[in-house]
Amino acid sequence: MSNWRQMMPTTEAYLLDKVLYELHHKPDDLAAYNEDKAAYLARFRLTPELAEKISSNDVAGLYEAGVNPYLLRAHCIGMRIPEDVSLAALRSLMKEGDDKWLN
Amino acid sequence: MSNWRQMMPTTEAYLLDKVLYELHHKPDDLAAYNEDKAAYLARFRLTPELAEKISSNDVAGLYEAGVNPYLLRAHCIGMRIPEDVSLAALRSLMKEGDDKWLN
Amino acid sequence: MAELTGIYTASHTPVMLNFPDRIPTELRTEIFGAYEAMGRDFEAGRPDALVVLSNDHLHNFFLDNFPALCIGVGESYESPIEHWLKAKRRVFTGDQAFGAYLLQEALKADFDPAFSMEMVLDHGSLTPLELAGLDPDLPIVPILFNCVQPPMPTMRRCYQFGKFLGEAIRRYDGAERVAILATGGISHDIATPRMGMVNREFDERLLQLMEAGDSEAVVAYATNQVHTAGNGAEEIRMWMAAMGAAAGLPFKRAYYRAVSDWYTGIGIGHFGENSLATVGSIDG
Amino acid sequence: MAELTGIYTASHTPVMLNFPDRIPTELRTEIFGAYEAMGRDFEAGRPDALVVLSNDHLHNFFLDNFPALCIGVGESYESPIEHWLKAKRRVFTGDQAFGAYLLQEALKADFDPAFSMEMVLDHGSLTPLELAGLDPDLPIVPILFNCVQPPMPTMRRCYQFGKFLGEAIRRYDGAERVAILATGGISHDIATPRMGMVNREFDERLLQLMEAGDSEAVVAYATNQVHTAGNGAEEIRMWMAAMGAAAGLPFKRAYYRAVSDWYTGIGIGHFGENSLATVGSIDG
Ligand SMILES: [Fe+3]
Ligand SMILES: [Fe+3]
Repeated sequence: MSNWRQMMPTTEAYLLDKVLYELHHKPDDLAAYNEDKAAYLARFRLTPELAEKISSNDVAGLYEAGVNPYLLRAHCIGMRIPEDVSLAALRSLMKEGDDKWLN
Repeated sequence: MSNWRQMMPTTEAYLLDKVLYELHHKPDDLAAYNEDKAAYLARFRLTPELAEKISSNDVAGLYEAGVNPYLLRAHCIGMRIPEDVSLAALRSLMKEGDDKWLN
Repeated sequence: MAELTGIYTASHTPVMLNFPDRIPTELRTEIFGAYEAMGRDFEAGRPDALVVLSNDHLHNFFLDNFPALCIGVGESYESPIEHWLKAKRRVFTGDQAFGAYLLQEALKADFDPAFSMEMVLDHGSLTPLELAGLDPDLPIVPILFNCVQPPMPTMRRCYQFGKFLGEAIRRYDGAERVAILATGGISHDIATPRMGMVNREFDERLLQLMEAGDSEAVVAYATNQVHTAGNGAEEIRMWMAAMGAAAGLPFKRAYYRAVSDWYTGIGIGHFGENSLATVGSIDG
Repeated sequence: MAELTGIYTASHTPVMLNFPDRIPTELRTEIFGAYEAMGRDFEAGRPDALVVLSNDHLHNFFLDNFPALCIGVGESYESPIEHWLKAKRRVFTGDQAFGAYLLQEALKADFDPAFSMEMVLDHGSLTPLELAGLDPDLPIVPILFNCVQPPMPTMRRCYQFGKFLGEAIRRYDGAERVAILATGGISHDIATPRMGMVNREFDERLLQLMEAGDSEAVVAYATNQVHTAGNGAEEIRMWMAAMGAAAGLPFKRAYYRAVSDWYTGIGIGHFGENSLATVGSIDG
């Protein structure tokens, strides 16, 4: 497999990235998000499908949409998604051959 | 004369630049500044002397402190300092020889 | 393989829009006419895409992360960013695929540009496009050079980047006809004791050297004399890049006036075989 | 004329600080011991200044202005920036004059780095410095490479930048003794289906090639094989830069283990004639 889903981010990935970035870097955003996810996400130009990927902690879906992996990882930690949950979601996307150097 | 006061900004110039930048780019900052300049400037790590240069619209003093000229210019326009006032302040710093190509 | 339909150089200043009445009506009409003439010439080439070489004036970029070069890869670009600029809001269409191509090629060619998927363009890009009356839906790739905060890329480096850019554009398969607009300069000072003075001798010599076609001499002159022409003259970095992209095409000035009350030596020029009529003169 | 007292390469990961208990105590003690050994070797060289080659993990930089290279010229650097990182807050002293020198020389040498006068360093810089137990008052110049968001500078370009950097440091008059710490890699995946797997064959081959001293072969291997080692392995760009700065000094690995529960192939190495004792082994 490639190290990257996209060698140049799509606008869709950019918009998701922007939410994940601001959520964990602007001072009041994480609290606002935790208080009312829908209201927070409405600040951004996201389709309902994209907003749903974030609000439902759809780690696999965010990965497939091309979200930057460091933003996704920081979001998983920052939202306290259990490690085994986020790992399992990612692992579910493994294709044959991707695991050849699994150890 | 050189085109620039500083070929590498000092930290002092950086701190002034940061105020002028945020004032004209963050959504609520200009209104907050106009309402209470001292309170707004207290958000930044400025010495009283540096804060005074900003709050008193000391265009010449800001230039001499090494503020970025584009930030200074935008601040003059954004604060509606009359053109002849800001030009006169800058012109007061002219040294002999600087005006050799005045037209 | 894209054809370069035209490579234009033109000054920009917010004063044109903010304080139009500081100069006589006749002069203003002449200047705006020169930009419109550039726009008509530009459109005669029927470009599918436009690469705008300009600079950010500390709006998108601040000293906490100031790029020497930045290539735009946005889907669209709002403009202007200046709350104090008297211009109506526009949204430029971005050519994201073309920007991505130029970015990836630049990295392969040993340039180190930053990239941006979201910028709000300032008067530097907006003014000449607006005054030239260009189709707002023409897809653009903005490329921004640091000309506003030392330390900055050298004039030579900007020329080299332009050479790369011209070659990469000509190799590009995604567009048939591409134009370049390089904007900035010529002599002017922003917020210095010299503000309002124009070094017309510098401007005249620069234009003469460019017309003479000796790129090395132009780069040397720009490097060694820019400090006599004001901090705004540092923006001739984009003219150096245009000259690099032109790869030997002849340069012809279309317009020049030293306009003290607009604080700027206003120059318009063009690289190519076809012609923009020259209007204005050095003793304007 | 500054002397390079040591050029170190070391992995970093937030997991070391956030989830230390995911690995057995004995292994953790061994790993932390290897970082401490690096720190002691480092301090034996008595450097006056430290150049940290690392990468930002989308904290200071976002896709609206992402630099390929960024040189720090701040007076100080707070750390960490991650609200979720389990590390105590520190303030690193910046060597502003040294940073400005490297920035200005880089621009003259036809590199196009961004610069930053204010950054809050993330775990990439913090973790190895913390674990090595380095004097927090040692003045640093952080230089950040884009390894986290394509498109990125090539491995070869990072090597070339390192060559420039080594030469510029050796020419520098403002410090007597300078160390370099390059941090990142080796094999790991962040937030991909492969996360938690380590390609130890990649790591072993990379370390072997580096020890064999053929820089061209290392750059070619890194370029062609990095996709087999995970997106976190893209961080070996800093190892390429360290190799460039070393200018032929021999490389020796000091530590290596593939630590799946910390998601990372953890390697520590050193360029130079003097020696870090090798601990750990490839089949750890
Ligand atoms: Fe300008
Ligand atoms: Fe990392």
